[in-house]
Amino acid sequence: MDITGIPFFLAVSFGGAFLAYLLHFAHRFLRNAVALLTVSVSAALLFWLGDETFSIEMGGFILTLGKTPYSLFFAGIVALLAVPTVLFSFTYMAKEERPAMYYLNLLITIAAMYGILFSLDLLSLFIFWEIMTWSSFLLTIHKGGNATKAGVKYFLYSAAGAYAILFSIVILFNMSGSLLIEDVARSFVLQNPLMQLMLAGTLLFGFSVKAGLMPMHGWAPDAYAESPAPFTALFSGALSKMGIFGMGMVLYQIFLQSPFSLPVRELLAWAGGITSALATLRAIQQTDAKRLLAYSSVAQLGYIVIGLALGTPLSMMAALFIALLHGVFKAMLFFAVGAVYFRTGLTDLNELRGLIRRMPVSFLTVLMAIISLANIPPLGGFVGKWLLYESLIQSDHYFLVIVAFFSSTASFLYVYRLIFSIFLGQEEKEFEHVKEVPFLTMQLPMLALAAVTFITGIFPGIVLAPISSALTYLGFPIYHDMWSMSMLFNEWGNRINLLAMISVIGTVFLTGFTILSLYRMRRTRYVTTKDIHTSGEVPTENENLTYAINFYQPFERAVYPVLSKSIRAWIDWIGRSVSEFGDFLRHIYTGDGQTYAWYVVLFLTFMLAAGSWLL
Amino acid sequence: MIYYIVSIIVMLIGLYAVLMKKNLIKIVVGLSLIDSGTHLLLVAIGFIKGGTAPIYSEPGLTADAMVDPVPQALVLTAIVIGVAVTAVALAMVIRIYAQHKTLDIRKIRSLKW
Amino acid sequence: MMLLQWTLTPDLLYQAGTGILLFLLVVAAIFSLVQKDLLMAIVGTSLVSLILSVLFLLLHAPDVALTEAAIGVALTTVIFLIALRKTGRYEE
Amino acid sequence: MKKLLATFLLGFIGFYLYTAFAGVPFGESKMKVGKDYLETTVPKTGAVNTVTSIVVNYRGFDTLGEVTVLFLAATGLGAILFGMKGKPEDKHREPSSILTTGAKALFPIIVLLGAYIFIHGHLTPGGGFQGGTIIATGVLMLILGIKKFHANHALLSIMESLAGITFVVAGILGLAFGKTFLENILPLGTPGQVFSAGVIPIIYVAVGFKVGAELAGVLDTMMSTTRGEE
Repeated sequence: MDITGIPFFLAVSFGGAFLAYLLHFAHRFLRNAVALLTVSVSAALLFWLGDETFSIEMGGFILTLGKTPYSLFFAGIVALLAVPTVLFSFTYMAKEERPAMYYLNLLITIAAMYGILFSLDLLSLFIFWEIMTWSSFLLTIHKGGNATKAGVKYFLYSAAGAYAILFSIVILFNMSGSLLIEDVARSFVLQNPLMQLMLAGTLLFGFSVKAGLMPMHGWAPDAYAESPAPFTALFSGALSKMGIFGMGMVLYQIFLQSPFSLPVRELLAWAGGITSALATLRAIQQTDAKRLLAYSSVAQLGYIVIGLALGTPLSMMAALFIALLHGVFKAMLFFAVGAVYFRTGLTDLNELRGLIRRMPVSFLTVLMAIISLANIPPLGGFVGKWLLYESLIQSDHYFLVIVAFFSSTASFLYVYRLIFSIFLGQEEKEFEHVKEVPFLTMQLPMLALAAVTFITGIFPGIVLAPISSALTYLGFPIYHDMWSMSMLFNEWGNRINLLAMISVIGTVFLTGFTILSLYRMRRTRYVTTKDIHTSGEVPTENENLTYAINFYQPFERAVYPVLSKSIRAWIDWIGRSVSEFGDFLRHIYTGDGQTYAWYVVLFLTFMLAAGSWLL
Repeated sequence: MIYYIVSIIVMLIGLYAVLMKKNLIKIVVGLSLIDSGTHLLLVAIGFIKGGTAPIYSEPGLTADAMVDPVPQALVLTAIVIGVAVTAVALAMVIRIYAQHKTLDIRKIRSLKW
Repeated sequence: MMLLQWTLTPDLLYQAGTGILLFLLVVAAIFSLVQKDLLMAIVGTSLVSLILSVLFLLLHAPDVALTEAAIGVALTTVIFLIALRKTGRYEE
Repeated sequence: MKKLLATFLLGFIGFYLYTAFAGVPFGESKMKVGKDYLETTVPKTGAVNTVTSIVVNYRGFDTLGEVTVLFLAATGLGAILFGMKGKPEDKHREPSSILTTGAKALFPIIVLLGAYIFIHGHLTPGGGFQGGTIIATGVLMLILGIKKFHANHALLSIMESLAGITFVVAGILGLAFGKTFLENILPLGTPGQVFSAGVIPIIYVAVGFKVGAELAGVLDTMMSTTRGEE
């Protein structure tokens, strides 16, 4: 087998999964080594992947595999997150049950994501899509209990999306007689516009379920909150990007020529904007760290969808950049929260506090990640968000700018809540014995990803170059001097310009802040409880004096009227109605077997009567 | 023609037992009556006046002088399936009796939910 | 007076025999339907099968007749009787 | 009230069934595919009995499905009655010596009759199903006549599996010889002889064993069930 070929690549990815599963029964260390080796080797193989396409005939269908610059960029995201995820799992999962199944499913999920990306035809894409859904479902329910419920929810949403995709694939195949995306795109243009609209609608629906776009986001908070932390990083960071990948493919490879393309994209951009705004508000309300991050994920994916749907070169660039960066910093956050959970067993923001001295590296990771998330220079998040704003303004979407800016600013609130509740405040006595997580398996992935946010912030060109080639593949006019489109960046983004200036300022600021805080920390005077008097009472030892409960109560009170009318209520209403209807229907199940015979006979009579009347 | 009528009557008698009888064994009896009626109906449809059995048992027989073999083959298998179904149904009846100590279908309501 | 003119041809015998068998078939079916003693009801179904077997023979279907005789008359009846013995004999 | 409704409904259904079948003339030839079967059974399959050739050859695949249904029924019956096995003394009365002796004496003859019927399935009326059932009734007689008799379920299941495998292998051989599943690969022989009709007797013997074993198993399972009063 050709070592640079995609079949070899996929064989390594899938084979490694099964090998790791089998080796689990030999020795734990062997399993870990193979798992890490699999993801690292497949990540390395990405660089040497050849350009040839491969066809396999299966049951009368031809499955075609091949790489495109567009898919290669997403494969890069997957590879970038897969290695830290597997590394982080080693210690984290040591405590959990059924580790063999965990690694099998994790590696299969990763391999299936590569499979989706390297499918050149719709059928193999669907097959890998389903493999990914199944394995990620199994990972979601890994913990059992509540996780099962969340997993079933995830699976139901995914199944709805998958059926929508399958439905359109069948029709597209019927139309074009070929499953290749190129051929499909060619014959798609010839169809009647309404048909095009319907097909694009079902496809976009199917893919946006995975991306957690509102109103299809219902599964996301539960599934993210309940799945094991290392996997959640991959889940939110890379797996949801498969939805973005699919949507981009549909919008710009298949649907672009349709007369309905523009309105649909406009609508999608609005859906993204609404998603980001509402999910941000939701995130502020959360008291569970993982749920907070889950809503934050939904919000960030909303931004990506805005950029993706606008369809200007700059906005696409922004979307793909945020797609990468969101993966990185959300993985960092989930890792850090996972690390806290690993040491304390808690994710509840009301119970955690004052861990900064106990877990400084996790604190640093969270700090870096939220700086990136809140789009403060010099870290990577800033670049993407700036590009997005600029593209929005350039394409005269002022209202969307306001929405995006609002949710971006509001995201400060939840990230502050996250870092404050977990790390700041008075240290609790019960956390006295909490130690920082082990360096190699848990700190290293977090720090490596933190470095990535830093590097991409200073040298965005590293990421923008593959994005440019991906966009060129999708047919966007990327000129050599397209950076002049942006006020901020010039060509390739790494010349001396405003960015560098900002970077320098940011670095200086950060350094100064660090030095200052270190200095301050040394000078910190530890206040004994005797020093503080509340209503003349001397508080006893161990009394908690900082509260992170009801953190944003006034704010929540203000936004509650908006949120109470959210789409969630509608979905709940539909669920309730269905269950009530089912409750009503069960009256026909009398339990007396003879009644069923009566039903059959009555139906038969009815059919005969109707038949004779009709004929 | 009388064959048709009689077989339909037998089927209806069986159906009546299924609908109205409260004893489980009686219901199974009704099912087997429906079976019998159907078998007779099918074979009667394949009958041809003046035809012989579709077996070339002696020389000189031609295809024109034979009854239709297809319904017979169908009924042959249907009878065997019928006994299997009856056996399974009666096994269930035995099981239900062990569980509920009654064969009255009105008193067996564990399917109610 | 028409009745007297009928002669007992083999065809008429065949017709009459068929008619009697079909009548008995219905009677046996009704018997097994109304009989409260389940043993009698099962004997009724056995009778139905037996008559059916003869009718199949008359319809030139010896294969089916043989199957019905072996399965319908013997086996089904026996299975019913076993089931009866494992449960209750009378329909309450 | 319910009786009236049932009578009315049944009358309605009966009326429609009758009107439906009134259009089918009784006693006249309405053969379509049957004609072809009748004409080609001797030259094509070598079987004299057309019904057998249809069951085993023309529609052999259906028969394979059907013996699968039988197998499932036997298994399902075992599953339903699982754990209800009674004690051997469940047989209330000692069978009379006449019955015991008669059963012992007749059993070989009954088995021989059954075997005769399924071996001559392609020549005379009867075949695997009938022969198998007759063998099963022979076993039933043993169960009734001999007090401590219990069918050897392991043997029965081996017999049954072997028969099933024979059937499938006979089918696959057809495929292996480049023809279709269950197609005849053996020489047809002279019609009317026992060793004729190619693969039909083999399959019918297999079906006979299978049906016999399954029905005997069913009978034995049902017989050895308790009365349900624990």
